[in-house]
Amino acid sequence: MSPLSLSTQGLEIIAAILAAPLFVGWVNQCRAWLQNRSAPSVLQPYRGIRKLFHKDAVLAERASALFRITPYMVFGAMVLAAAIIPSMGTRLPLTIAADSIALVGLLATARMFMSLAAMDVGTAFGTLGARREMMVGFLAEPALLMVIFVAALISQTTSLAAIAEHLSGQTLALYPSLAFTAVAFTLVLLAENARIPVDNPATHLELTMIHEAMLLEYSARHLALMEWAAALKLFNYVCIGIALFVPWGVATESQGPVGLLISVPVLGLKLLGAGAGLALIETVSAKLRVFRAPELMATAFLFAVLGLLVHLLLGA
Amino acid sequence: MPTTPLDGCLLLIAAWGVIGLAGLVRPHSIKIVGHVLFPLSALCGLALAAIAVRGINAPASHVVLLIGLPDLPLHLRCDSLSCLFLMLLGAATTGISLFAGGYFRQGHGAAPGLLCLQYHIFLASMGCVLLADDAYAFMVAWELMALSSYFLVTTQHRLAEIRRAGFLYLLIAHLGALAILLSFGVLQGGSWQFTFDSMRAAHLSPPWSTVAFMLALLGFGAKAGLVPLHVWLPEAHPAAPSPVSALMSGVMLKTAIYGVLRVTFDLLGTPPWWWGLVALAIGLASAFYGVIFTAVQNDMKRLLAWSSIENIGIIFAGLGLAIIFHGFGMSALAALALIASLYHCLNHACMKSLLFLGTGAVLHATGERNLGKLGGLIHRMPWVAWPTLIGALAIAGLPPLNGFVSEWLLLQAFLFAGDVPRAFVDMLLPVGAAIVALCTALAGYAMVKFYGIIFLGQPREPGLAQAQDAGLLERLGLVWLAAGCVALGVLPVQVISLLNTVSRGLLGASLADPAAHWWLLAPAAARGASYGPLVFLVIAALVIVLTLLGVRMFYHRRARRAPAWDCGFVRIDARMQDSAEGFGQPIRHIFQPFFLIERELPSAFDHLPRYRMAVTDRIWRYGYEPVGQLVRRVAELVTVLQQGRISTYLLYSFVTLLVLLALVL
Amino acid sequence: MVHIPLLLQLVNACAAGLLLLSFAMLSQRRVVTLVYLLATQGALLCLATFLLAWRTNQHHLYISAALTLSLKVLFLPWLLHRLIRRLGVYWDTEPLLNSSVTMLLGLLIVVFAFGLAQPIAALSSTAARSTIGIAIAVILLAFMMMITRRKAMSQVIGFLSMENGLFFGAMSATYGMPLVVELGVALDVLVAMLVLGVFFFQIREQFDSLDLHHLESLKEKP
Amino acid sequence: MEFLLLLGTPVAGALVLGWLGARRFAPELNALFSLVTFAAACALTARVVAHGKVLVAHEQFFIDPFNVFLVTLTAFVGLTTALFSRPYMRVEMTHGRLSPGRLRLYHAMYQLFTFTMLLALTTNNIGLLWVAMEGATLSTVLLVTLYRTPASLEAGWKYFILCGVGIAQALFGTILIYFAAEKVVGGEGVTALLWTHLDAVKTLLEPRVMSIAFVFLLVGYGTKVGLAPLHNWLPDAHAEGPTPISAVLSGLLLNVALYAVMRCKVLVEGSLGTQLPSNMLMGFGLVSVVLASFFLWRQRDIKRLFAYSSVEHMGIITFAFGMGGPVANFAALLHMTVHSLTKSAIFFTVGHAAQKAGSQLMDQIRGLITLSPTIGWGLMLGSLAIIGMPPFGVFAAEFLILTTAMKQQPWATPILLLALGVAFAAVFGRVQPMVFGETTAKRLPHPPALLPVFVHLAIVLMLGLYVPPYLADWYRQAAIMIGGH
Repeated sequence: MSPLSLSTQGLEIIAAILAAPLFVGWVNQCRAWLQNRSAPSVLQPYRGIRKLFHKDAVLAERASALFRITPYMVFGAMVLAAAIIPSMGTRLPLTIAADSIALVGLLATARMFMSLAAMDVGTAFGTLGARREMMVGFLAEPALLMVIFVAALISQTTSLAAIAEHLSGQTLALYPSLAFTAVAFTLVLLAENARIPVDNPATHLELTMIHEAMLLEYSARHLALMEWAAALKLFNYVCIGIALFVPWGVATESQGPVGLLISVPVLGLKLLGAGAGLALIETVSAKLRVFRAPELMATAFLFAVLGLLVHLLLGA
Repeated sequence: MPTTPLDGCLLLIAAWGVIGLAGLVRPHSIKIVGHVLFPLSALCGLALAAIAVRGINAPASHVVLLIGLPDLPLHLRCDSLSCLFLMLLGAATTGISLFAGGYFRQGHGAAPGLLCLQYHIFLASMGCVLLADDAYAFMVAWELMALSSYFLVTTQHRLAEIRRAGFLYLLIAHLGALAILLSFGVLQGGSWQFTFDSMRAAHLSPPWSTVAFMLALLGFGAKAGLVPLHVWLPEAHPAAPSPVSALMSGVMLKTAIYGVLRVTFDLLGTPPWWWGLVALAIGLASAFYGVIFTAVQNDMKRLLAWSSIENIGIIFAGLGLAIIFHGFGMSALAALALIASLYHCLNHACMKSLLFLGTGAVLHATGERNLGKLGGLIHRMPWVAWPTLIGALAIAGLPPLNGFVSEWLLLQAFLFAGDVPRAFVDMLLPVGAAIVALCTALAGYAMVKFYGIIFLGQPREPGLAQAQDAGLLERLGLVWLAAGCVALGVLPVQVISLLNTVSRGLLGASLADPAAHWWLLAPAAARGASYGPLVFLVIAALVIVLTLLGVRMFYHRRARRAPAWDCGFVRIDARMQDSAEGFGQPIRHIFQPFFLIERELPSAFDHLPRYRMAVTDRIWRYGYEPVGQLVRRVAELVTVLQQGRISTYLLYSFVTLLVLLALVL
Repeated sequence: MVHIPLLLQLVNACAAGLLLLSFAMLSQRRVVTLVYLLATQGALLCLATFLLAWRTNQHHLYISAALTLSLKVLFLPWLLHRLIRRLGVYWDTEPLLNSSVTMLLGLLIVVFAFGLAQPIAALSSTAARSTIGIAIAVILLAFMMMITRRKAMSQVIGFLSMENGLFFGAMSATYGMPLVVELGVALDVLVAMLVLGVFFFQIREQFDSLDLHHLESLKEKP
Repeated sequence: MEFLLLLGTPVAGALVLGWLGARRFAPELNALFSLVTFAAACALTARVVAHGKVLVAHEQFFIDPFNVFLVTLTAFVGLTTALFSRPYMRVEMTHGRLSPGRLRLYHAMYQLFTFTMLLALTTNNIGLLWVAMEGATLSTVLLVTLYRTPASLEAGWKYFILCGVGIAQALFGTILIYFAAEKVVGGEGVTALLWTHLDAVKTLLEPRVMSIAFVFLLVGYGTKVGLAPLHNWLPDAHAEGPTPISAVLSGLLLNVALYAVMRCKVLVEGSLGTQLPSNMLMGFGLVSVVLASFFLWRQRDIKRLFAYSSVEHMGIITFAFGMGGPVANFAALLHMTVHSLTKSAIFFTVGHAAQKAGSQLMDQIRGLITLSPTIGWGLMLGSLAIIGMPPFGVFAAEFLILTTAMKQQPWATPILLLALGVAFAAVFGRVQPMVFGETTAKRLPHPPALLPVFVHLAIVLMLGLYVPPYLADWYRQAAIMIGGH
């Protein structure tokens, strides 16, 4: 464990925690621009979180301990996820502890805890949200796994860092299989982060809401952690996407500290692009009925498996 | 002092028998049976597990008993494979017996002493199945196992549906046993020796060995509850008292796995790869079929029973994979797959027993099995709720618990099957991986439903407010198994070093350097991928604690209680929560074609409107009922032969006589 | 054409008579007549036994001839006759198969029986070799008669004529069985008849008729 | 000496009991005579264990490994049945189904029946064998009709006619054997019927005659064994007669008849040197198993049910004998033993169960286990034993038979599997609700005798796990003697 790798690891975690709300802000701003609204400040998410932290927490009478620990669980899971996604450098001490399959498992854990917490108080909306979240999740999770498998097969390992290193290492090669999986991944990303067309983070409309319905009973610091975790989740997904599909510029250990220095601005640029793209998708697409969501996820799943087969057929 | 592990195991199994008989001394005294005998048997279980762990690395030992058939005294043998499953048996039994000690408070229909006897015969027969080294000993132990568990299943024999379940169970078990018996008949290959040694020595022609394998798969599959032979399982497991359900799901199903392993790798020697394909296909089918039915059940014990079908399916998938790789001589991958499925055996034993015991405690406290009448129990019975939560998370395959480890290994095995010589096989395998992933995710769905509806939310019945938490013995049992789940989850390297010995014994191959460090799992077969649950756990805990401290330090920890907000609804009552049916609805919707759904919707004018919905198994309707019909028809036809007229009977004799005479003429 | 000694010709004649009588019984519906036919059959059997005994002067054949006379010619017919009068069963109802068809089948059976008897006759050293076929035929015909009749009484008579066939077979093939066996067999037949007598009265007092269609209630309900 | 005791006691018993009539102590006397018979049998067995084969009375009687255990078994089951019938018949009398006169008949005939069976087993003379078999029929006919109900009369009549006709065929078969043997053995007739002599010269006997003889013998004795389609008397006779008689019919008479068949089969196969007799046996066996298993499915009357189960098991045993070879024959002999023990035990419990419920209809027998656990468990364990659940002996036999079939006659195993499955479902599906569930049974005026039941089951259990060495040796020697394959 070189000091470099340690510093990379630390940098990644800090950056993720701090930059996640910023990225959300950026996406919202792009969206506002695209919709000809006057945009809120990029820092708006920070303000929201700060405000929430200062409020007094109000807990439902029937809330159990599970309800109270969940925000910390989810937040912790997201931070840990951020720690094992090679967003800047691939020499991460923690990646040996958890490969991509474990990463998917980690995200699943977070989802499960959120759903359970949502059911804990026993309100109509809570259970509704939990049900819908799991409904989307049980198709999104294997899809994500399949997406990662394609990359894993290409680079012959399931360790995310190794995948990123391998992909970034070789000169630009066309992977039709990766094209398939990129589509699948985008769909999963939208669904998992409660984005249009699956969900709309901006409203509390009972017919449509999934993610928000689970947070209804949360307030103050708990809600703040949840929001922050959500932002981290989005950030993580985007970083996974970057690591799988546009890994170039990530710092491998051959490059030493310089690579790290380069990789930070590169990552920033990628994120800006990704945010804009996300906003664009959300603007041009319309919200689906909830029962269409599984079909969307099934499509994603199919695309991922197709990608896998294509890879096995063409060897590319 | 026992010298070989085998002696130790025999001693403990005999001890179980004695404990069982001791139950008959004072059959009605709960004190003796519950508070003395069952804890004793738990101790035996613990000792058995300990001895078996020692035995895994010890050389195989034989013993020949004096009883048995004239030319076939009972042979017993204890090698690493049987030791592994004995360890499973012992460890699971420790928790279950402890729990049972508290559970059989009022004898369920039967005298507790009698239950104690049947329970311990059940345990002992399972032990003997694992030790048997000749066909006769195996069959006797096997059928004894079925029989004793049948009596346990029909403890409350006054209920007609429980009698029906028991009957179905014993019938299918017996048919399966006959198939196994025939398989042995093939295996002994003309040498009238029924010892396993002679079967190892016998060289069968490929078609015959295939027949033997298929018969064995049929027989053991019927016991393991593979689709389409699974129909008895969701009936019988819920019918039994919960500790027995735990034993059946957690341990008895594994004996079937043991049988398949024994026959396939040990007795038949080198299986051709396509057997593996068969096993893989059946396994995946069972896993998928099982999990979608798990998600739509409304009875908590049925739900768990279906989930057992799913897990057995996954285990068989791993087995099939191992056979395929073995057939192609890819020994490292074969070992990986085999170890994955063995690992899942251990995991499933832990978590499924845990969950069944949890439902048992709930059943005891509330008298309810129907999810629709439960809820909010986490407040009343925390000692049940928290261990059960661990079990639920584990069975959903979430890190860093044990369910995830086996899933991880299995997916690794699937993923790197790329260089299988047969093109279409390595096309199929990734699809298999996809199905496994899907099943795990669906299991997560089912577990959220299971746990959320039983323990979270508002109590759906007023009676639940008086629910009592589990007693001391029951708590011990639950905690023991929960600890097992965690331990298996965070210390995979140590477990796998045991499993390696087994796989070396079976395949002659093992994982090269499964561990980089004692805390890091990095099998070479899984190219450079690694998984360190301990680190994982520590870091996660660290982050969580830091967050907690940070929030407390920088901000305040003020919190007050208020009625739930729920978007400002004025009055929220329990009926506004999702019912079990409601929670299962998306699955019913998405996997419509697999279910046989009959709905009864109220019309607008009913003065007491009623909604009823039943999801049943297509396989039962279209696979089993026709067979029953057929038998009934044939039986009716046959009765025509006997219409009471003596002339007709004389005619039969006359014709028989003439025909035979013509034959010899 | 080999010359057959007179005695044997007589024996063969008896055999032919037996066969004829079986056919007669097969077609006869009057129960009393059946008894007479049975008695006649017994008489012929006795005569044949006697002739063989005389020719081969084996003494135990005389004894079995005497047995036959006392049992099959005198006692049993008398017993049956008494039963018939006591129970008042004079006519058998219409048999299950009409007589012409029965006759036809009977003929076929006789052919079959002769075919069957060929190998046996071939290596029989006894004087009455050719008669085994007839013995088998008589047995099978009696069997048929039992099948086609509806009255308990006529079934019993069929049974007895089957016994006659057996005796004739034993006698013509092997000059009879050893004496021990002969006695045992005779005893059994006697006891059987007594049991039957008891039976008849029991059946009678239960159903006040000897019609077999009363005895068709025990069956598998479809 | 033992012979005299063995065969004399029952005859004496018949005379004494017939003469004394229905005294209060008649049942005990009956049991006593059976006890003496059993003692004699034991003495005989001891002698065989000591000195091996026995031939007495100018070779008219003999004991060899094939019949020694059958003799003991017959005497033993005769004893236990006598013990069981003591309270059973008393209950019947209190229920007013029997008059003292009938009881006298019952006791006398019971002893006579025992005698005929022992005679059939021990005689060396196949002519006497026939006489004894016929005697067995005659002595039981009046017992079947003991209740004088229309049904019992009908059953008795069918039993009498079918078995009578059958046995007549057997006589003709015997005549043919004698005819074939006479030329070879020659001598003054008598020896030409002695089985030991025939066995010595069996290879010289004329094949054609012997094969025809075998057909007659098979049809004849097969009727008494209850091989389908000759079995039709069996369910009626079992269902309508008093239960002790059903027990001995199923437990003993069928065995004895099969014993007769096998004795003849040995001779015939010896002379033919072909598979013909074996194939015939296998055919009969399979047909019986399959038909019986489907008949089982339709039963309403508990005694009919177990009667058909006897047909099924006789089918299995016959099939095993047909397969031949040391293993299959061994299994068949073991199966004969355990089947007769188990089946008689079952009939004991069934008798008391029917008395408790006041009906033989299974729909009206419910929840035995709640009122009297002993009867309930007896019936449950007995049925489990009879449908081949280990560790009972029936399973041991079926284990050997099925594994052998899998190697020697693979084509037959699917049929056997089907039949066994159907039989299992049929029997167990009927027994379970009778034993479990809510009870409808009543108390009995006299305490039931369940000792025999559990003694039998204990022996069957033991035979499943441990066969005494000398018994095993008898089985082995008998198996080799029967030969085949």
